Amino acid sequence: MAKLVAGVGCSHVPAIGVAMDTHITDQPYWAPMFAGFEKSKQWIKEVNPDVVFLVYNDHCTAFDASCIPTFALGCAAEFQPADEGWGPRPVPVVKNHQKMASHIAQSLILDEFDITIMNEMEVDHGLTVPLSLMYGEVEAWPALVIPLAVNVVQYPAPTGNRCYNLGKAVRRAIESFDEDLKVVIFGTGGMSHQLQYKRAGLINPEWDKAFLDRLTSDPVGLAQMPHVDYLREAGSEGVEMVMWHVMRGALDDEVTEIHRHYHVPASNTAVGHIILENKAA
Amino acid sequence: MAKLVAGVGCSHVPAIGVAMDTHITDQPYWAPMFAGFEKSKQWIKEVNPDVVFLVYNDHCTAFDASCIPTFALGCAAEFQPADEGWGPRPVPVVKNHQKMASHIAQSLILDEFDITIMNEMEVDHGLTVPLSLMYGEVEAWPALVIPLAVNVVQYPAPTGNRCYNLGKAVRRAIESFDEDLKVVIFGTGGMSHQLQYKRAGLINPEWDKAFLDRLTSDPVGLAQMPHVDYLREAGSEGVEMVMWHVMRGALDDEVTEIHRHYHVPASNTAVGHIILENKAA
Amino acid sequence: MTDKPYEDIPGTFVFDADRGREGYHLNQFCISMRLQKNRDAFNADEEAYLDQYPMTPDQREAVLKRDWNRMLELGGNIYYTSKLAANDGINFQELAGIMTGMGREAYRDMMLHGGRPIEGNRYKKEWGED
Amino acid sequence: MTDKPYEDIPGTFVFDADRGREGYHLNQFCISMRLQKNRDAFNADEEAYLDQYPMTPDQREAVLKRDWNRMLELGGNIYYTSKLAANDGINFQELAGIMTGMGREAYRDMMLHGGRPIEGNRYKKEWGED
Ligand SMILES: [Fe+3]
Ligand SMILES: [Fe+3]
Repeated sequence: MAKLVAGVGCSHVPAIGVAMDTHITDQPYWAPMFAGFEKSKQWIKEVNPDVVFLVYNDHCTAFDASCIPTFALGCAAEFQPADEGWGPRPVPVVKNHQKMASHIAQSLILDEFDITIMNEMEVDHGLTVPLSLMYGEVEAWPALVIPLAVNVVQYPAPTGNRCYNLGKAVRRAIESFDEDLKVVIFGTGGMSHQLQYKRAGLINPEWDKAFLDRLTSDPVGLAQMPHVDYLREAGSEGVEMVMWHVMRGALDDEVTEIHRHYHVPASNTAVGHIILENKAA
Repeated sequence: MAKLVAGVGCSHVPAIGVAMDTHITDQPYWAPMFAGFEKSKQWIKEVNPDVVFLVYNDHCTAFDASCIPTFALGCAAEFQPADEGWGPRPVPVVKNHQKMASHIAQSLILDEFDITIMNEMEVDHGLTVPLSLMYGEVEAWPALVIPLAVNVVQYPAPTGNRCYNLGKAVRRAIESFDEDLKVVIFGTGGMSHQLQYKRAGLINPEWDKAFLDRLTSDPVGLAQMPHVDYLREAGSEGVEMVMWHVMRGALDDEVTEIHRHYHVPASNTAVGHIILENKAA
Repeated sequence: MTDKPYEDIPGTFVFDADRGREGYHLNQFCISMRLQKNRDAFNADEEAYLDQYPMTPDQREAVLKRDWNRMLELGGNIYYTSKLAANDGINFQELAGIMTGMGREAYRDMMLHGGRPIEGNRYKKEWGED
Repeated sequence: MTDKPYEDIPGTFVFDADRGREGYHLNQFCISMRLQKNRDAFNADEEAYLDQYPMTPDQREAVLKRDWNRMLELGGNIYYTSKLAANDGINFQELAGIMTGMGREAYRDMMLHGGRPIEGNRYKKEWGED
């Protein structure tokens, strides 16, 4: 049977992708940000998951305003990196484990999560930047990737509690799939950032650190936080953090924090990163 | 505040639309089928709802295989009748109560239903045939219509239980909308029918009648029926009946059956129809 | 593995994700028939139009021969294939007449007499299938 | 009525359904900029390209003048407007420099020094707005 062994929380700032793609990661502005992922790259090389279940949000790229799914599960054979206005990122195509994705889709719907199945989808920086941060520059992604796109652009995003429970359902779905596969789940987005209007540039490191702390120690309580707290305290785009609850919900109640990194700034954003392992793993 | 007063269950066979649009409803084949809707047309004229919340399924018309939402709520200003391969039906454009639809969308998502918001959508016979049956031939639909499209084409549809609970959440959403509006909810599709392959033409009147009986008397128990029972007993397309649970869930626990009609055949299908009123209404 | 409690129903394809994957391009071709401009292009040159859809040779042949059951066996779904049928002037009831092998009149007559009964039609074993 | 607990946050538009309705065609125009062929057409003749999108005169003027804050005030969302900005060679950080009125250098400098603090930036009343 497939086994979910660990979770990764990770920002997905587009400028990080640009820095990697234009080879300026050793500039003073970027070096400390990337330094915090050295251990992560080692870690994922050692864990070497067969499949990454990657929770992210589309930034009005694959989905325009005509159709806004709350949870969209990628079931296509592969996903091309999208042109977000400045040309597609020069990164490998993302390949799915299509049978596992279908299995998860069926399991989630029967578990009463009302997902949208996507049989064609391009993927934007929200998905490719975390892969780049964890795997570096590669010819092909070392893992198959099952994408779950969450609406966090049009209010309301799903609640933290719903995301947390979705994580539990994703775990059940993965671990009822009858192939011996090692799976790691990514929750992406955040941390505090506001990209728009007169309050742009908001950063709240105390809030971010408390979020990272409680992710390990008090995930159920943390998932009860109302949207307005994210919007007010972590910036209008900080509400992306709800996606980390899916990752956390998929893990054991008790987890070990393997690694943490926090850096300000990357463009407009506080970069946050955490690796959590199931104790049993 | 808006008030939900009644529910209508109704088949949505495309041939019924064709019969109305080609003016052959008084032919012997069709006359008994349409006769059962005479009382319904009177009833809805008297109730005269401001808004119809219409639960239906798209039949691979607005949604192709690339994107399959479990629940898609129509939030556009209006919905054009779609060309399903034989030209669009010559019926009025369907107008939305757009602010109410947005309110319902927000309320449902915060209530942890993972709906997809549709800001552009054409509507097929699944939506227009029940309107035609209830309102007859009209210059403009007498009510605004909020459409909810449910996936019942690709297995698995949402469970009956999920649909029933969605109905309860729709009721809460409607009745927290701050305009004095009278709302009727339609659940459509069914009854027993199989359109495909060697078992096409299956009709199970005992099952259909039991379903209609339990809809009034035992809605919670009825909603627990697994998909395979619909597929086996009511035909592969009979699984559309899960949509009636949304309608029933939105009503009071105790309802009065105002009218019922059952007729075989319309094309490949058993036509079923029921009108249920909240006792308090 | 993925639970499929419906596989013992006779004469029926339940359109699940496995079938959806298999029939994807066939179904996407069929749904394109819902627009007049596509119907016109297909009717003018079927082979050229089908070149846009990377279906398998078997699927393509089933389309060209209008082998309606074969399309379902190869992952088609009735709501898609019915759009190709509509292009050919075949409605849902006529299509069922073809798929059941009964022919239009006998099928219509069966429906007028209450349809196919559920007795004997619940399980494959009742049809002498496994 | 629909609950909006976020309306007291200063300098911020929360993109809810009401804003989405207002900005629909503006945002659909902006997302069209993610494809090169559309960027080419827009850059060749902005007025003609915009005729395809039935936005309000104010929205159209905001686009033509690249009044980034006005676009947001009129229902735009940053993930859409950033695609128009990308077409103009403006990235997210430069756009924030413009929207805050700080200018590129001062904004970049603020970010390098830890960003805009949360203290004093939680409530409209802290900004002297009600
Ligand atoms: Fe993001
Ligand atoms: Fe139907």
